[in-house]
Amino acid sequence: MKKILILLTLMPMSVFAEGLDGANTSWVLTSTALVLFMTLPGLALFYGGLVRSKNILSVLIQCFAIAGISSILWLVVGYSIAFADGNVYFGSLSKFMLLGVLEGSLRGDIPESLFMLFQMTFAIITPALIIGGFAERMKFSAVLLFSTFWLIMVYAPITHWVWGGGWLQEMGLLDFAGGTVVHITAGVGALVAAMVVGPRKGFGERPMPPHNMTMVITGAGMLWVGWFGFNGGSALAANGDAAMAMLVTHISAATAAMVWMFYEWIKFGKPTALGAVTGMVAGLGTITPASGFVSPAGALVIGIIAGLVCFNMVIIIKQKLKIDDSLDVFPVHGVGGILGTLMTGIFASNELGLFSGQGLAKGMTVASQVGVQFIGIVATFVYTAVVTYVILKVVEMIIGLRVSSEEEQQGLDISSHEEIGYNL
Amino acid sequence: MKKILILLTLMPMSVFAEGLDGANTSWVLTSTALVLFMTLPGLALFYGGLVRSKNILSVLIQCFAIAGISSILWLVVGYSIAFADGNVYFGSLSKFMLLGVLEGSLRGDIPESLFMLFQMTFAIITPALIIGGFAERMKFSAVLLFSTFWLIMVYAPITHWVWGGGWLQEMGLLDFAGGTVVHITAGVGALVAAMVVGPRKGFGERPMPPHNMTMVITGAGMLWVGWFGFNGGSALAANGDAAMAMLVTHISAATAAMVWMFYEWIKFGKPTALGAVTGMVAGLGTITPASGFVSPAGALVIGIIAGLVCFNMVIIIKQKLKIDDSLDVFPVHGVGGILGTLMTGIFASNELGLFSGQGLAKGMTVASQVGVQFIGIVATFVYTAVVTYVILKVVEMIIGLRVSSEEEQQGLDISSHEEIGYNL
Amino acid sequence: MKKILILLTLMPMSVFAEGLDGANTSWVLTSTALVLFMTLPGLALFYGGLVRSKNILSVLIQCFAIAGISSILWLVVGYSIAFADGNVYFGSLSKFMLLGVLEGSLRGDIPESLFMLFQMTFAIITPALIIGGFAERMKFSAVLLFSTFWLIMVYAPITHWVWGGGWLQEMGLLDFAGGTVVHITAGVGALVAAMVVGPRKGFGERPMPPHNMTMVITGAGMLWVGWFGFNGGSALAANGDAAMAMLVTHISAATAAMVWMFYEWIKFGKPTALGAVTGMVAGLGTITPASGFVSPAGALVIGIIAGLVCFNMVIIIKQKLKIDDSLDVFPVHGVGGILGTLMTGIFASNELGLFSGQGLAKGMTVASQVGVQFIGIVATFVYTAVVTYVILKVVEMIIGLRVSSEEEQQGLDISSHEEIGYNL
Amino acid sequence: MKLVSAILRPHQLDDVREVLLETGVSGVTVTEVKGFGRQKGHTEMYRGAEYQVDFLPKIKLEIVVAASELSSVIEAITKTANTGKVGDGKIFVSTVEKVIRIRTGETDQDAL
Amino acid sequence: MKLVSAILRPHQLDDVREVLLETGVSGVTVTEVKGFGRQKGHTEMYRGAEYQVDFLPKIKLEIVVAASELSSVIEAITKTANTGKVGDGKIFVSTVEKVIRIRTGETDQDAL
Amino acid sequence: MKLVSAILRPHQLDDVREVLLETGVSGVTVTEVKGFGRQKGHTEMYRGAEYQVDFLPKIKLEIVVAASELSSVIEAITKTANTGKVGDGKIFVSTVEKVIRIRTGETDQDAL
Ligand SMILES: Nc1ncnc2c1ncn2[C@@H]1O[C@H](COP(=O)(O)OP(=O)(O)O)[C@@H](O)[C@H]1O
Ligand SMILES: Nc1ncnc2c1ncn2[C@@H]1O[C@H](COP(=O)(O)OP(=O)(O)O)[C@@H](O)[C@H]1O
Ligand SMILES: Nc1ncnc2c1ncn2[C@@H]1O[C@H](COP(=O)(O)OP(=O)(O)O)[C@@H](O)[C@H]1O
Repeated sequence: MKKILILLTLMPMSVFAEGLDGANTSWVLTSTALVLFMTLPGLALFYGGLVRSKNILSVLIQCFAIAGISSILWLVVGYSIAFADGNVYFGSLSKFMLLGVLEGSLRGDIPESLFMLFQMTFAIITPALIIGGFAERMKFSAVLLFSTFWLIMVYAPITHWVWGGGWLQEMGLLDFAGGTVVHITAGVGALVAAMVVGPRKGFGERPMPPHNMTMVITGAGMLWVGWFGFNGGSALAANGDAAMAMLVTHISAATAAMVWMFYEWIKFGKPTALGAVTGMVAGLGTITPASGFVSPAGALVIGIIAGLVCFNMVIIIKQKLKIDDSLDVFPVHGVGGILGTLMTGIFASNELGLFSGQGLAKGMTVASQVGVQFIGIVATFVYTAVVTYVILKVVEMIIGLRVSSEEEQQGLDISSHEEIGYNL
Repeated sequence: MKKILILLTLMPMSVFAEGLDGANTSWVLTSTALVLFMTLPGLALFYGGLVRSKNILSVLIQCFAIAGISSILWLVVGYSIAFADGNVYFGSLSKFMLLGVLEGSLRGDIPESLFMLFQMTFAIITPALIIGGFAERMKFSAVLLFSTFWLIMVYAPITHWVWGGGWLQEMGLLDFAGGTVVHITAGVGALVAAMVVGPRKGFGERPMPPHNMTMVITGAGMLWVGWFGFNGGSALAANGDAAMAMLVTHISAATAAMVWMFYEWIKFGKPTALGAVTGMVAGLGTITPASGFVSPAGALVIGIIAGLVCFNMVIIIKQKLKIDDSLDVFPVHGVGGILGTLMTGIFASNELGLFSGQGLAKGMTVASQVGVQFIGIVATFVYTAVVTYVILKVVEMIIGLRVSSEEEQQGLDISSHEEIGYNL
Repeated sequence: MKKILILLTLMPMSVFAEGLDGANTSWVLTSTALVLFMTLPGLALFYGGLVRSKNILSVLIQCFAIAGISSILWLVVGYSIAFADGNVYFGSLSKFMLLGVLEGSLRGDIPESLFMLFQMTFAIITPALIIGGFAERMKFSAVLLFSTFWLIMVYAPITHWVWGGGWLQEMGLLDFAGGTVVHITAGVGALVAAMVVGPRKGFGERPMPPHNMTMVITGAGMLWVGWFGFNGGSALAANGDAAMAMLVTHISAATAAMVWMFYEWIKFGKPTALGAVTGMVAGLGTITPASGFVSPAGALVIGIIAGLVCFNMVIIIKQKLKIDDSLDVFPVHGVGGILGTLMTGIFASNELGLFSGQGLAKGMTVASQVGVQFIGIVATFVYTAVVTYVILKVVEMIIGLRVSSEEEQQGLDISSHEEIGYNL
Repeated sequence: MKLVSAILRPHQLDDVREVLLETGVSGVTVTEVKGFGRQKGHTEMYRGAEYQVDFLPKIKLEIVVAASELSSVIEAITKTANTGKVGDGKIFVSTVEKVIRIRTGETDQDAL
Repeated sequence: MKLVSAILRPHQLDDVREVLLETGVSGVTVTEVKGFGRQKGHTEMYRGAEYQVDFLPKIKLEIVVAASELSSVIEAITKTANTGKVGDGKIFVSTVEKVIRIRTGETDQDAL
Repeated sequence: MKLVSAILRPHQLDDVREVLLETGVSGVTVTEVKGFGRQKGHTEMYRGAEYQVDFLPKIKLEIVVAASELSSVIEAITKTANTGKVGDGKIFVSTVEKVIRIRTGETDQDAL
């Protein structure tokens, strides 16, 4: 029935206009703006507020520069590697510089230029997420070089595997909006980077509180709003699929935020604003792969689990394992992505009563689906970890990874960029 | 003619797709993002900047927590109380947990999940508006408990009365986007809360200037933009109705902002940024109930009156009556909502020449319509005041309303949340 | 082929609904919100962060007040001058107060009220851009009076010339989203104003660093996102035209940002965040006239040239010519607008292989098109310069242009508005 | 002449200023400082990392007065700023040898 | 050695610093302070609530110099910072008994 | 009693505070200041306009101690804050004639 409805929705346009659907185009245009907004200024503020005052601009310029470079790379080769025909591991260079993609070219029922741009905003935010792992100490030139290699060698191929006709897609992996492609890759990338680059000077000895919590929370609000485009837009249509994806996204965010806040309240005695928004981001990351497949009741469960697990992972990674994943990218995004990808295999099932989703991939049972999801997670995790490590080592050889100890002490804003954040 | 046009617009989709209109869906998806944006980070910043530095995070976490809790409540029972079939006073619990609302379910020609989510963003901002009344002194636990009760016992039922098939709707009340439902309820709620909770320590004796005016103005800009979704989205369609609603919204905001600014300039000698943006919010609140019904010329008049009246009400409430409605919620939103709801009864009329609107409710004259509007206002005002008062007294009994005097002195950020806003 | 596609896209709606296209309406509704967002809070923050702390609110209130006043003027006469029928130099007053524009009125296949509102957001940002030229020293009353005259005498007529059926449009000038109408007029207006008003006290002697770089960068991110509505929305349709316009906009912004940043790195030794975002704005301004006409590869070239040229112009204007165009409006917007308008004449051509665009104006060759573009630039430049100068002289006579030297020393926030930005 | 440096709780600035005015003091210079002493600080917590903040916001008032007015100024401050709770602050007195008013070149008592 | 404390208008910092350099001063410590005195403050207004701000932004320069250089330093500051308008500020002089340069352990004159 | 004023690098606050505690100091007042001296500043650049920032962020610690404890306090600071690089800062010592604890009215040694 659902299938027929969708078909019917598409019909009138395809009859009259050879396939372009204005309504879907309108929504994906909007979603593209929303996803760019997530990074600029959303993520930039969220991350920027968390670092110390002397490094604020280094975070902001890293976000902007990654946006700039990723966009150019995506145009030149990235999109082609991810989405042009090729084999199951790698696209091809046939769409180099978007060759042959004209104003009238379509992908499904929206312009291909739009699909490519929408995907570009994902290719921007993913490497930008990683900077949270090595914030406050990495050389700017190393950040740029690392991000360049990483986009081409990690992000673009994995995108091909999952969304571009690759082997994970063929296997039936369900990842609606980027649990594996975006969040696991970014989380694992950040974790490896944090370990290779090493902790900040004074990590574990001296407190390094956020320099501007209002900025963190502003960025968090923008992330929440922008995520509607991220998950809702991934339907590539203005229909019930998009609407439901947005609804479950919202529910998971709200739930995980509250779970984190109350957990903290119980465990440490006080509910914090930072806790609430961190939970929110965990909820958003976790629902991402599931968003087009699950019901609101499922989203509630996913949000609860996201809050509980990511909360504990933050403490384990930083305080137990003493890994200075500075802005907690792995425990929030990486773990969220893993959890969400797994739970998609369960809550997508339409046999769970109130918790039923929109259905598993064709021919799957919950068990087989979870198996596929698990393979997707492991493949993404291992490939990302290995290649990220190699890239970092190569960059280290070429230009080195860290600023000097004095520069770190002085702060990257002055030492690397000759600017300061505030002259109030 | 207009009717026919609308009918025709809907036709092709209803013929081919059993009712889903992609274009309308696209616009309401967007509007939903815009209305969430109004609260997070819009309202949070607008309010946050107005309080003293030591309480900034308390405001931000209250906005986030209310967003979280209201979302969950709305999913579980709120939407059902407001919009499920029931009697004229109360919906029912038949849509508990959105039972039976699937990806393909429609409400009108958009997905029901989307309608529910769009409405959820209203259910978030309304209790969030109230925190302006008791800012800088209320216990966080009390805020949460109060908001929970209030959403279920005040907001959801009144929404049912006005938009869910209730008695005010049947009577012909015109409230396009929430003059009664949102602004009167929030304004009255805040006023009552301010009176029950009592003034801030030092209120009236010591100045309590905004700690960050740039934050206030940033939030104000976001409110203006987001309000396009609030009022324009309330058309639930991408058509002339939405467009005109957005246009009149914009005109009223611009006009009230300028009226307030010039009024202040004449009366106190200087035009202030805070004055301009406060006028803007007053203009937005006031046009809200009228937005789908009036013309640009009508909006100009509405904006002028909003600026003049709300300006004076701020001074009356705070300086004359010495009620510490801390962020002026009642004089701006409450009074704006009242004014707008009344003026809708006039400027909706299509017999006012240049000032004509889109027409009154069926069978109404200006006099009878204004009568109905008046009943709507009084009912909303009285019900909200009484129930808010009762809720506050109950919360006071259970956990108390205010933090201790020392905690208030120290600031809620440290005393209630163990965080501070700035480490610049 | 493209033509036919577009025609077909429009067909179904025009058949069934007498012309209103819901999808296009949905996208232009969204774009309108995005363009307002560019000014409030986008541009306000971008500019506000650049001035000294003591003048921050003066910038913010100027942006808000210009938004307020321009909106009212646009409703009353501006739209009519620009878009009502008239001669080739000037519209008419036949749409005074939007007379005759009803909820059902269309312009093309979207509501006329929407077209008018979308254009209003352009009429807001253009005079707001100019304040960068005279920031930190002009009387607030003079700003308002100047902006009022300027909107009516410069902006509205030139809009008529280029988009309202005027002589430049007839001549075949290609200006998709406002290279001449918005950026050249604003840039030249700011340059003339900077020269007439004179430099800030201490200009050239004392450093005047930005007081809040995080605010600048936040605003920049908002400008980038909002520009999707500016250029993408100018297609007035949700189709491949809009998508391609957004894509090239994005590419140009990203490229110019990176070019500026690397240029600075090479030339001065350090890459700065301010450099990156300034390049981004230059790239956005430059692509604006070209956005509907060029390909991604063309946009890449446009971005590179924008970065290189605007970078040098900033230094020439301020350090060589010692003109205190305080926030560099002319070198970024004015020069960008000129460059972009010229390059549109080249890269719109569909005979450039990989760099081909969507085609020149009917019957044009690159040479003749560039000729027309050149005439458009010169006409806009000269008319704007002369009329701006006259307006400033008149305003000077009536109320004076500058605050007193003591007021400038004290800062406009306290001296003109009796407020201060921060009480942290 | 004497320099009276008083470390006080921030919110007492306005009250103390008023009392000083009544005492005949014509000028005061105020600095925002952070103080560490017997009064205990607070904890802050960010994502589960709890830590102790020992420095508390205080204000320092500096008042230069003629030696003859010293005791009345001290008394005024002590009385107003005393809440009886740990952290009320201290007053330090030292000697100033010379005072110059920049505007007029007046010195010492005349410059106050 | 003497400690010269000068309360000045904020925008004069750069000029005064230059003149001090010429006088041979090798170091200065600057604090942002708020001052209250004869110079009247300004009013602020927020939503119709007007109030008086009496404390004005000032800067305090602290310069430790050998007694022999005292008069030239005072003169340099007085000349540069004098605008003739109320609020130009004051100079306070007191005695410093000991100076230590942390880096080297040098003391007194050598440490300056 | 003596007032020890120490100008230090900001990031050494925590270490110095700890050492002072061990030395028996019961209270410290800290001010954020900007210092100018032999240590050279940095350049900043905004849209190609490069300029020199000579004032560096420093912190000033003020500690009032009994004369008998002076040398141990100085030693503690000197040892901890010494990095051997230009800009480590200075210590200035002067005499405080009177100390009053506002809360109790205790004076001098008792008030510390
Ligand atoms: N020996 C000292 N030297 C300098 N400042 C001190 C000293 N002792 C206390 N202070 C300042 O006085 C403030 C109050 O001191 P504290 O010991 O907390 O309370 P009380 O004054 O009630 O004894 C401290 O925060 C600090 O700023
Ligand atoms: N007795 C005083 N003790 C300490 N600081 C003072 C005193 N008198 C004035 N000041 C400081 O000097 C500044 C200028 O003093 P003011 O009386 O306004 O002007 P003038 O120095 O021209 O007489 C004040 O803002 C205050 O910071
Ligand atoms: N004569 C002085 N008077 C007041 N403060 C000084 C003086 N000389 C130096 N300072 C302060 O001490 C800090 C360190 O001095 P500097 O000359 O840079 O290094 P060092 O202490 O290693 O010689 C300066 O930044 C300044 O704050």
